Amino acid sequence: MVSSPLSDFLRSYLTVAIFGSLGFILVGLLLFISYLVRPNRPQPQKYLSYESGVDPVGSLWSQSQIRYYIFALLFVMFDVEAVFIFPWATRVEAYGGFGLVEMFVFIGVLLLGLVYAWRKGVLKWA
Amino acid sequence: MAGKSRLRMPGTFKGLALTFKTAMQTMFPRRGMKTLIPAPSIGAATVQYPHEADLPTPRARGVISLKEDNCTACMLCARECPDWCIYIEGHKTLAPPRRAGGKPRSVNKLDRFDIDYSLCMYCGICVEVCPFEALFWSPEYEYSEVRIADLLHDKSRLGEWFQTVPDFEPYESGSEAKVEKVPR
Amino acid sequence: MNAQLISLFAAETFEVPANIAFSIIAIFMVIAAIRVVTTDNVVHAALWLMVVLGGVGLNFLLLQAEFLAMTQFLIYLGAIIVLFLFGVMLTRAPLGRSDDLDNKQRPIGIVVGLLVLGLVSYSVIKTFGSDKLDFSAYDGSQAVAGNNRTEALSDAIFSQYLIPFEVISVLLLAALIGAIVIARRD
Amino acid sequence: MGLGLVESGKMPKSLIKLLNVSRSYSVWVYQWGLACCAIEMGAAFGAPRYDVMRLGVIPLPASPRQADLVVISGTVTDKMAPVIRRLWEQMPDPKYVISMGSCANCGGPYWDSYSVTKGVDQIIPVDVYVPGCPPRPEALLEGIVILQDRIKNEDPSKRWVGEPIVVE
Amino acid sequence: MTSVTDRQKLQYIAAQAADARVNVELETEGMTLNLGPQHPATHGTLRIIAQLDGEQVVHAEPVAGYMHRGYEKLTEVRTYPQITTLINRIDWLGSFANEVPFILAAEQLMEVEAPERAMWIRTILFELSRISNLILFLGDMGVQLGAVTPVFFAFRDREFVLDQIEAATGGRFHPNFDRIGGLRDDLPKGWLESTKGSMDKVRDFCDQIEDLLLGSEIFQTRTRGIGIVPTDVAMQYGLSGPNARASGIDWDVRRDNCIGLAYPELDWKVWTHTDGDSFARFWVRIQEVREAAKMVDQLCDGLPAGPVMAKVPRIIKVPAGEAYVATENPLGEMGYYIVSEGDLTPFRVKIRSASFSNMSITPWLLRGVYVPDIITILGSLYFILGDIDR
Amino acid sequence: MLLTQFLLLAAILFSIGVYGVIVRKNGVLVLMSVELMLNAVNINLIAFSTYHGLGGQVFALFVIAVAAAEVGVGLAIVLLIYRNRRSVDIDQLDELKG
Amino acid sequence: MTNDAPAAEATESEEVAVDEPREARLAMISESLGDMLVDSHIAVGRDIWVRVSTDAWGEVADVVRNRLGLRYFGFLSVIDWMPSPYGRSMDSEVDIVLADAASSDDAAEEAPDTGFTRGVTGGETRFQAFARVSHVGDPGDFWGLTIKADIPDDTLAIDTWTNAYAGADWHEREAWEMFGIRFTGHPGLRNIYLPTDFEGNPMRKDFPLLARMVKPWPGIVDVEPLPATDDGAEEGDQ
Amino acid sequence: MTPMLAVDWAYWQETLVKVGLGLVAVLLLTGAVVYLYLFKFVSFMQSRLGPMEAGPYGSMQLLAEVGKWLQKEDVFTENSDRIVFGLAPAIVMSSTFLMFVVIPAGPNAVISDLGTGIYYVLAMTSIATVGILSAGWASANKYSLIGGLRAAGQLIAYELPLVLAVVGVVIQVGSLNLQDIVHAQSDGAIFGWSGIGNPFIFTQFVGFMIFLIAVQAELTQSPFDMPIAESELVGGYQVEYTGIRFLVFFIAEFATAVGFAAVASTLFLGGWALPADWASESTMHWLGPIVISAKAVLLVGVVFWVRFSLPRFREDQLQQLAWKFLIPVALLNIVVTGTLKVAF
Ligand code: SF4
Ligand code: SF4
Ligand code: SF4
Repeated sequence: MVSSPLSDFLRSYLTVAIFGSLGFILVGLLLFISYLVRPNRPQPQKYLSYESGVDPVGSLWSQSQIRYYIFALLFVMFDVEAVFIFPWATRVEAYGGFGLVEMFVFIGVLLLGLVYAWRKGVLKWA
Repeated sequence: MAGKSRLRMPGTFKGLALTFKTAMQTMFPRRGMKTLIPAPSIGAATVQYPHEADLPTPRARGVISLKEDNCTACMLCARECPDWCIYIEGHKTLAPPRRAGGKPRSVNKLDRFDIDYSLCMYCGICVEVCPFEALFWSPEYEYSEVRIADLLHDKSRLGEWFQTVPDFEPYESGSEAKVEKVPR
Repeated sequence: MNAQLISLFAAETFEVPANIAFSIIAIFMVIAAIRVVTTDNVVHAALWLMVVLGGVGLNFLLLQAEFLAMTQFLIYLGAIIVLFLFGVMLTRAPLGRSDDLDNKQRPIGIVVGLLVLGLVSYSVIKTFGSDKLDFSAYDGSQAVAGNNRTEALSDAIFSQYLIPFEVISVLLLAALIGAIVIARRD
Repeated sequence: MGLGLVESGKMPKSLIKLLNVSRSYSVWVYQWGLACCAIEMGAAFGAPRYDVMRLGVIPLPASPRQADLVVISGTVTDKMAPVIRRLWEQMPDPKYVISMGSCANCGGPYWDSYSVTKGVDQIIPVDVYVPGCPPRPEALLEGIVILQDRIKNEDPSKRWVGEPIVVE
Repeated sequence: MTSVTDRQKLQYIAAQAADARVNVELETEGMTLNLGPQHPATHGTLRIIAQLDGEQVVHAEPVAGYMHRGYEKLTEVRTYPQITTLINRIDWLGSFANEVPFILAAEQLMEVEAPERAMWIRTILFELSRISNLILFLGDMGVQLGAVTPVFFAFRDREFVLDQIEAATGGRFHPNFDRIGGLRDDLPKGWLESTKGSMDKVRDFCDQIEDLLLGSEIFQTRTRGIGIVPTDVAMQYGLSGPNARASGIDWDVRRDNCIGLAYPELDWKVWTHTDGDSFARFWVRIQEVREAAKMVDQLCDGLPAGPVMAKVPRIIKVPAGEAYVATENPLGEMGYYIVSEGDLTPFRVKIRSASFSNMSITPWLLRGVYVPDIITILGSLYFILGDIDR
Repeated sequence: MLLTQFLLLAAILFSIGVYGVIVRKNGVLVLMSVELMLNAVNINLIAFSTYHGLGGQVFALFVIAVAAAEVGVGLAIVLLIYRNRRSVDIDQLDELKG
Repeated sequence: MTNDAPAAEATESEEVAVDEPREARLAMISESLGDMLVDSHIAVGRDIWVRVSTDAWGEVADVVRNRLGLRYFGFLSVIDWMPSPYGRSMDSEVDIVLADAASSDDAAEEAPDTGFTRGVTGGETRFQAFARVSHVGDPGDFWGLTIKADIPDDTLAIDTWTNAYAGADWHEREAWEMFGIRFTGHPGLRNIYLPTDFEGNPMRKDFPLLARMVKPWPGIVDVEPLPATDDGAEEGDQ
Repeated sequence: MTPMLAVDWAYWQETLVKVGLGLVAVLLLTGAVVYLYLFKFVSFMQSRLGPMEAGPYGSMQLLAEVGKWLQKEDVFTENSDRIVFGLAPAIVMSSTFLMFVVIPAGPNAVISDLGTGIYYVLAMTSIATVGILSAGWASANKYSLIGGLRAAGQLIAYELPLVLAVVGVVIQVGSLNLQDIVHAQSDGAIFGWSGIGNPFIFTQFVGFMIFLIAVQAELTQSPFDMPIAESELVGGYQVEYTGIRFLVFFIAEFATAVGFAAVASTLFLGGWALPADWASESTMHWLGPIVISAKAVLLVGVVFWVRFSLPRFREDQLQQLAWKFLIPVALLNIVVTGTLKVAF
């Protein structure tokens, strides 16, 4: 059977999608079986948040720290960098020294950001 | 602080080596021909409880047993018990004389002797204070119950435990204490 | 079944199933996008946005931009959504609904939105009508055999778009430093 | 929510048996000690000599949400009692309780104290009482074996609606 | 300088340190994190309410009492022998060590003295209970830091020590072996030999812990410089035992105020550390286990012959008077202040338990630390709930 | 598949984004709406790249990179606002101008 | 090393033993405390007690810590000197029997009526605060001191020690909830052990232990007394 | 052949078989790993036995576990965000499944041989972060929230070294496709000697170590288990999960471990292939899956071994480890590899 690149391409991703949805299907299936056999016994305190056995103290909601945000930010930037590295990595040989220099400059510039963050002490807690 | 020590982590690898060694020792405890046949049941420190069990030492305070014949219902144990968990009832009878031709003696007969093991703190005071050698420790420990009331052992149950009382051990050298006997 | 229909469903073209897939994805995306701008829970908005972005990635796949699709998943789903969630949780992400997320310009918003939609759709339909995608451009620039176009993409970056590529690094650096400066209190 | 197949008794016997057996061999026990007994419990759970994991009792969870069994190991004080009640309620059904040691059984050495609850069964239903002060780790293992036996033979349709273990 | 300003200075320093550490990047809204009463980090039932700023503790308040059993009241209605067995359960890991100071205080009031053999056996058991207690600490510290294996090793090797204690006293945990005037019983045959054997296991265990934890770089980054207790603060809060010695206080009741035990006749060393951080506390304890093992060996070798019980009346009534005797328990200084009015029961027993004082420093110590360090610090301070709550 | 269908989808997303930008007053939500618009653009770019070679894809990559930078800085600004005003309500910012 | 000889050693010698280092220390203490000192006591070879006036309690802490160098804080607590109205909740008859047995057994101390009602350093009020501090210096240079002070019956309040010894915080909280003694100046006098809704102060002598009153003492249930026979039941059959 | 939705029957049959086999393989491997390591190996490390009673040597323990979890009540706390709370495990689970799609287990045995291979894997694993973060948020529990935030912070921090460590391999092979990578290793040569091919563990040792460390962190295993730190957060984002949903997290955790191990063995250990001519291609059809399973299971062993031996880093310390050490080193690795590649 002849198949065009298009159908091959999409077909392989269809498989991926099927397999990916398995996660949901499996969870659903397990939940259904469990639904058949599990007990349900409401107790007044069962639905309280667990907090080591006492009433939740203070507001349930809290703010996390900006530290996390900066880490996430750094991550995003470097992730973007990685995105550009990958295509380059497949073709390193073809570009030769020129490509190398280009990429090193690219990496170097972003490393400056890391160094900046480092020097600013945002990578540390204390 | 992190970067420097991180490059050399000999301590961390020592830990890894130790756990690996332990695993190997557990898995392949045997030497010689059988070295490579895994035998964790031998190598592990585990005593597989329901199938086998270590015997506790003879002194272990597992459960109190009663030698009913010796008890005179003198109540000393019940009084001294810090938890008030011994329940004794008795009445008087006449017993045959100890020496031939003597007068019949009046003794206390035990009607009820219960120890509430759900309350007992296993201190051993009762055993110690009993002046008539009627109470003994047995190292048995297997008497978990489903109903708490069953933890109240009456005198027949306490008497059964007496079968499991071990002999007293001899003492370490240098001791001046006398070894006593379990009156069987 | 007539011949034409069969050919439509034939494996070679993959036309109809792709269209079906597109329709499903598109419906999901539109609903999700609407939820993004209407939901009263910020975290939900972020999660709906995740659906939209995932849908965009799937669209890229339909358009055979494989590397782009993966990038979409990697960057948007794996990083930007996390960034959003962090941002939300750093400010305010109450469980349940909160009712002061919208201002009073809803009518204006609807009007402007519809206006934009109308204009763009009109011009799009007017201009492109029923042009078919043919992916000819891909085949032409395909550097290596197989269905792997990453190399081709790489070639494009490292030939035509070299300057923008380097500029991107500077941009990222600037954004990074800027964000750190802003987020930190000095 | 549940469909209630078990409660309604519509489950075939063999399947029930299967469920019981799987429940009895997978008992996740809550890491929670109260007093001296907790150390003996820890020994039963942690000491390689006793190694409760052999019996399928997994002492991993620290949160009640993933626990099947709680061993009340130690003194229950009046201040602690509500906490125990709540944590027990927070455990999802089916759940089991072992009361370990004189304190949990009856107040033990502190039977006359002003601050000690005289027995945990006043607060939550108990499935097995293990005597001792503290019980040897083996005694706790025995209690667990008894519990497993009972789980294997219990009637879940009763258990599911909240009664303590019923063995036919 | 008066004490008031002294304290203010301390507070000021603490506040400075905390402020320097407190995250000022973003004033995140405060959050109250509740650890316990049921929480794996709190060894049972301590509760810590920590006001957080992000992950940093602004204020931490330990709430004790979930294990309060009323010992001091109960001692007033129990006779002396009954109290001996009750107080076993205060520091349940080193139970025998709880009996000794009480018995010694009562002996002081009654003016009897235990025979030498009893003194030596007491010392052996005292050190054994120290070992069994500290071994568990050494393992448990691993758990607090996320390494589970050490605690299994600890439980494994602790069994050998417990076996010895049980063989002698009949109880793995609560020996109730001490009597006013001596001991309940003498040692069984072959006990000394096997005890020395188990000491080898203990030493092996110390080596293993050194490999697994002490030497691990991760462990060190987690504990060094964390939870520093300066000498003066340690004194003010009455820190004792290894905690005090880790803060550079060269003081050990066994050496400096030994009453009724055989320590002066032994060759041993008091270990101190100057850092005062979590690592120091861990380090001092591991040395103490080694030292204790050494002592047990010496004691076993030199055990004198003789009786184990002095002559005391059958019914014990302690003459009127007051006495305070403290010993160096595994957790620190444990003392009993007995007020007797000549009755069958004491009139008042004040129990000075080590953990109570050791833990009273936590609000001071936990200011400005990070949530994960709460665990390290609590773990390294090492408390037993029964010893806090009594 | 038709080109138009992708373009129309992009148009819909874009106008929803426009709506969101106008209506939302929570800064984070506004940024999300902007994200919607950017993605609409990306769809267009990719769709056109089927005609005009890979340039469109490269551009889309750049847009993604720029979007990442934009979100990063944008959220940092929102955090700044929040830190100073305890609210992420960007409409209130107008008051500052006056 | 100090001369902390075991108690028995000191008492074995018949002559009135003098504990010189402790006398010297006491002299030093009385010098520093001056008027504040009310009473003092030395148990030879064992310990020193001082009683200070109520008003000076807070100041004393300052003095002992900073002038006497007793920087180590041991504990702080309170005694209720009222005799317990409940005894041990055991049948009094039996107590008498036991007491008789005790006195007949051997030369135990005589009954407690020796005027000892307020401890070694005396006192006037029902409640007395006492604390223990120690000198911890170089190895071997260690000694402790117990300080007492009466607590006025009407106010039931006394100064806090938290200013001198930060560690007194918890100890005072404990005393507060156990005895109901108020420590003026304490930063947060809250319950430390008991639930907040607990009523009463359990360590007071008049706080009943209900369980002991409800449950009959098993010793009461006695077999009826024996008619006098030649060999009493005490011997039993061995 | 009747076309169905333009995809013929053959495709559906093939796909069903693949998906079924893939699922079974994933679950079997996960089960094996849990039993072998979590239950047994770890127990041996602690000189005990692990499960013994359920089946011979406790081999039925896992079935009992699943049976037990099925019967557990499903509890939603009253404050939780029910939808998100319920969906989060599924997100994590399917992110895990998606990872397996491209891992080749033989010359043809791959569910879907995508051109973007390894890049795809990295993209898919990063999605789990969202699942975990929303699980932590939706539980409405402080411990979960802190745990979720920490987990997300850590996952993204270690996603980078993971990604960058791969680049070295990609440079050497010149392709993202995993089959290409496998072939490059089995056909390669080390300094001209092709006896064992060229498993990249030798030439990319730095990359391999970084990858392993990052995997350890991605799996939130000790020493990087601060997010689920039992001794303080009681299990982190999983605190409120019970029953099936917890089981799903549990499976996902270990399946991810298997997945990462399989990826690592594909990238660095030669994947399913034995070096060039040790076995014929037809043999590899059935031998390949065994080979890669063995390699993967061995690597998971390392994960567990480390997990149960070491204490954990504090949150900031592990962030520093990532940013100050792993990422620069990984970048350096890229630079060196690229230079060498161009030079030779
Ligand atoms: S062992 Fe102690 S508590 Fe138990 S019955 Fe005997 S005296 Fe009472
Ligand atoms: S057991 Fe002993 S003490 Fe108790 S009543 Fe009997 S004889 Fe008396
Ligand atoms: S029963 Fe005994 S050992 Fe157990 S907690 Fe109570 S006092 Fe402690």
